[in-house]
Amino acid sequence: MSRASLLRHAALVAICLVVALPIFWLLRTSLVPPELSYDPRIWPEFSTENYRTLFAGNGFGRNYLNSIIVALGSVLLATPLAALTGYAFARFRTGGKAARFAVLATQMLPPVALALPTFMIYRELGLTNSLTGLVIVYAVVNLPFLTWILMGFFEGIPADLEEAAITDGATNWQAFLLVVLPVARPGIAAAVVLGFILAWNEFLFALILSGPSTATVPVALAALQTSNGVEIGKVAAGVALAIVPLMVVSRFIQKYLVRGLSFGGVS
Amino acid sequence: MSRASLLRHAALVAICLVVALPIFWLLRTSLVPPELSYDPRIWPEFSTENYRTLFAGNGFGRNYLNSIIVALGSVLLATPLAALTGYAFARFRTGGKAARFAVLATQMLPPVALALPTFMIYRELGLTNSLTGLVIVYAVVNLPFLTWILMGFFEGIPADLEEAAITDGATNWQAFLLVVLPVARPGIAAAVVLGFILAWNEFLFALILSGPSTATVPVALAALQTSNGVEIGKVAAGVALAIVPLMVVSRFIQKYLVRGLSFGGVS
Amino acid sequence: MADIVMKGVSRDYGHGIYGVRDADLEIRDGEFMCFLGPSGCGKSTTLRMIAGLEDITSGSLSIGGRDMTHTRPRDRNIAVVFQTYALYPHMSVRDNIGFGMKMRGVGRRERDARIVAAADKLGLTKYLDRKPAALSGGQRQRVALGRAMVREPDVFLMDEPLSNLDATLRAEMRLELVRLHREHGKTTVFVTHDQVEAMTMGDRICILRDGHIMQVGRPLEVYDNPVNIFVARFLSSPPMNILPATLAEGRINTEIASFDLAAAQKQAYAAARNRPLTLGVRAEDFYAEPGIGRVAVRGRLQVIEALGAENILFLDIEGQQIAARVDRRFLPETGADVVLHLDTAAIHLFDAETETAFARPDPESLRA
Amino acid sequence: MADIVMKGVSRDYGHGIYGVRDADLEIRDGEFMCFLGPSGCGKSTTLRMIAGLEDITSGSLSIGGRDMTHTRPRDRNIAVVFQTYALYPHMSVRDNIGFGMKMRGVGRRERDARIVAAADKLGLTKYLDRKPAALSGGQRQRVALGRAMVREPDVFLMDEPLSNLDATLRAEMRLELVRLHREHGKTTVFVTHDQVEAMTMGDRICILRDGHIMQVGRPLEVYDNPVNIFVARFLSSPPMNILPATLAEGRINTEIASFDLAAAQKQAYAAARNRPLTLGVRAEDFYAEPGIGRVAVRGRLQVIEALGAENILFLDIEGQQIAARVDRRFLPETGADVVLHLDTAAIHLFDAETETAFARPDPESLRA
Repeated sequence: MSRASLLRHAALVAICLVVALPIFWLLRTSLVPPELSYDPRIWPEFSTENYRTLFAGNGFGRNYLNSIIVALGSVLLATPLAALTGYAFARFRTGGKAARFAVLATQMLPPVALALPTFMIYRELGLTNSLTGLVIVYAVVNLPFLTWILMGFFEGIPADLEEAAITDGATNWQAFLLVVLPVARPGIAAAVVLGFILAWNEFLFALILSGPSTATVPVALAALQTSNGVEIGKVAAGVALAIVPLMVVSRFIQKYLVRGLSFGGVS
Repeated sequence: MSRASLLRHAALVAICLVVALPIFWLLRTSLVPPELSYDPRIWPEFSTENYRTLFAGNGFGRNYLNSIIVALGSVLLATPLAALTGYAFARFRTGGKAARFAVLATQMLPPVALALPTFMIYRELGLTNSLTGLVIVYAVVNLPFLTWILMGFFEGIPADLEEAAITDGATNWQAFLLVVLPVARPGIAAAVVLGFILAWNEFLFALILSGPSTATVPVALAALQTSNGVEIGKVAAGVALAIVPLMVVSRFIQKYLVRGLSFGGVS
Repeated sequence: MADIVMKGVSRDYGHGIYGVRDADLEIRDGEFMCFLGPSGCGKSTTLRMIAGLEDITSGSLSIGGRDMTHTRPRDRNIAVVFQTYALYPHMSVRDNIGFGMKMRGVGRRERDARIVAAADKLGLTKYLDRKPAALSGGQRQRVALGRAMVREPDVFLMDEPLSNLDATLRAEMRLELVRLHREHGKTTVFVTHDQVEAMTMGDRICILRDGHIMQVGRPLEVYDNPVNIFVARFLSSPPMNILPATLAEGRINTEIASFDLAAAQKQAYAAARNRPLTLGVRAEDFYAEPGIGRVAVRGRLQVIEALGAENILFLDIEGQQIAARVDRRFLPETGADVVLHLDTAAIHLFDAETETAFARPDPESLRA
Repeated sequence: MADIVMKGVSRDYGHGIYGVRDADLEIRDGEFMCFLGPSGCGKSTTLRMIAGLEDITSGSLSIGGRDMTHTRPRDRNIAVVFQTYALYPHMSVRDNIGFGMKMRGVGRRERDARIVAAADKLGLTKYLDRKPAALSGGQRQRVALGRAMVREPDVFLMDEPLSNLDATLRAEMRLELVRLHREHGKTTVFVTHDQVEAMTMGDRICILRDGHIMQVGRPLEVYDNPVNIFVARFLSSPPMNILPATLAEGRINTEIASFDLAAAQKQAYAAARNRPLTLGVRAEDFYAEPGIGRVAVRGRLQVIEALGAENILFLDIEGQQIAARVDRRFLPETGADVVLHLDTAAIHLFDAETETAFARPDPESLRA
């Protein structure tokens, strides 16, 4: 190995360490006894106590299940709606430029400004402290963004394909279901993954709209950081577990998003 | 006007009302005396009291200035870095697919999990309750997203253009500054606008890292919703003011983003 | 019976912009009709109106005697071959070809049999289970054809189907399309901007310009008797040479030559006397050798394009630029003075103002 | 002096994949050299290596006698015209043309003067303040040329610059490029996949296939004496007819005809005796009329492509597919039995295994 190559490899190893160290330290902190959390030794003692108390004492299992239900539920509700809306925007000049702008504009409002009105409406409807309520609010909040993503994908599909299907004897609806949707699969996958991540990580609405039995993972993590002093060992365990589903969906990201999810160029 | 056309216009008017009514009601609530906030009449009395007390009593001017400094500062810091990084990814196969994935992966961590470590580091460095600290954290948090957007724009610029510039006698650096950057202007504008909106609306880091003198608009709005019961008139006034800069940047959105910001199609 | 009759068909985009205006055209049952014209002339729009993919804003369209002006595409029993092929990328070749039959409720067994037969005819048997992305350009083109043929539609509509192929493959597919048409005998409309494709494939060609139909007829008929300068120049490469001319006392006068007309020509061009005229001479009507009815012209050779099989000479004759197509053995040096011989029987005459042609007598009859 | 000398130049992409392999080529000062080949043959890669836009992984390149193997593009004093034109979209035509001079520190006054002169020569004066987006395809092409010319580089490198133009404009620009080259006299390398462009524009042509140089020479020289079947077929349209043949006792035997060779041919083809051979006959070497040295072949007419100026016949002769290019007045019906006359002086002979040609005597000398 030449000297230049050696130097280059050393630099790469150093960079990897910088990136990987915090993640390693997170795991390490979660897997030592809580009283050794701040111990300077690399791995003084192995212990699953943090995980056990997190589930037994803090009911983290409940939070975890809540997060999964809310994130999955909202994405399953929002994606079909986003697909139909995005397709309408992409193909039929629905609403023109103004409607497209309106979709983007909704993304610009400060979420804090939406939180209070939502809380007041939910109180009237009895939807506070319910998973249904969170599913609905996440679906609604993410709908414009997912619509925008899918619109981009549908615009990338040549109109020829649908015209071929229609002259082949398909109805508009069949052309959409049998030709457009399958071709847009990477886009649908991207939308599902992004919608899931956004809902999984959301904190503000979850804090305001959930109650003790419906708190999601971010709310539970925040509670750990403030309730009893900072229980750093449990926080580390909770964060480690919160990342697991993101690692799972990241496989889809690698497959679909890295290629498909680039912003359009200059027209 | 035919009957079908009449019906269609009626439907459009109804939809516009549904969209516009909340915004109108927000303005109306902010511009009546606080004790008439919940009054059912459309506009019982004009008053700027909410705005006056918001600034005089709550020091909202300070919050507003803080938000502008933090949002502008972070975007001015992050955009040039994002442009260089995005260009490197787009043109030079820097780091390959793994590095691109790493950029996306950073966006998947729950912000709540980052907040505490940031707070602890900042306390050590004396950056809590400082605008500099917020500028840095927003620049860092938004950098991957802005990089991703700009990478997409740079990829959309044909390599021919740079090769033409280079054979025309330009250095790589001149080709980037004189040809690539100007052509990517819509992308730069999109990145600046999005970075500004993200920083302007951010709540979680602002809540944890700011102090009384450095609180931003979202933190101030949240405080209004919890401190003294809900002061709905002042909240309405604050939200109305919070939207103003977003309206300003939205002009850029209409010019650049609606066209340029579509997600790439199927490859 | 699947003739296509268009009466006064227009496509109005609003604001006074028309894609096609007042098109009257009859395409006969079983005919291979080529729409030819430069880009933006309305040829694709016309095809898309026949397909039902573009609205007809006025006029009427009938296919096989039935009014189809506003019929949905799926009820017209037509098949379209797109320039981009428009293959369904997520389906195998088999499913691509079978999609139309599936939509029309053809049973699985018959579908399979017809797919296999079509694949066999087009040499696609080996590729039936591949996705379109795994095929070459020529193979994709064949799949698109197979998808159209297997449905046995009344009418084939083809929108520049060869323009994405390289030159060699394009020449092959030209022959193959003609052969397939001869076998199935279905009415076919073929859109192209390439005069060679139109000349060699069409039973008749229809030349469009700016949304208007200029001329319809058999290829050689149109080539020999173009109705105006546009058609005359568009149909040949290099384009027909055009010169200002006058006709007086049975004699044509131009900058490059003056010559007497034959008796039949004098009679045919009676209406052209004493008007500003444009003389048209095709490049192949200049010869290296003198001959009966030929008049000599002399000029300086500016460029010679030696193509191997023939030579194209570009001359400056009295300030006029003239292109001539001559035998490959005639190879003068650039800059040389060259004498060519113009076949006066083969000339075309146009009104200089309206650019429309005066009907000309058959050159062969003049030589006889 | 700006000759280009390539010695053993390769572009290795790793994993045993080569863009170009072991290319030896001398391009003379002031020469117009065309690189011709199908897509993927390495012609663009070679051009980009000369430009410095692609690394040379082995071998050496010199321009004007100076080694430039690893010199940066900006230090080579070359100008590239790209297929996409690659105009800077945010700059006016004026700034596009002036960019290179600005980069090289030419003063504003001289820059302006040279921009105006170039614009005048190319007919762009009216458009100097427009952005590229407001120009037609042909005008963009001219701006790209202007940008290259105004810098007065030693070498022009053009990568399929005409392929985005329509047929008419392409023919015009062909002439214009030849005219411009004659004026400035600079070494020019022109990449194309179109044999007409190569035949008509190049002082010499260089034919590539799969990263290897097949043949270099003057266009008609290569056309008349192709070194192998690939070159022979690629250079003409329709491609040269190819038939299995044998040579015994001074006589060529094929499925479609047998004929005696002339004395000079017997001598030239001595090495071809008793080997498996391939006979090559160009389409234009079939004639409708008999003549000295012509042998009659008889076949069934499958397709006739009547192009107006000439006719291409596709015949089935004893199971062999033959394409013939004949006079436009010879217009038999499809399906008819047709007799054509093969010019035996014009044949080509190839080794059936290696596909390389046997050197042939000049056909004209045989006729004399």
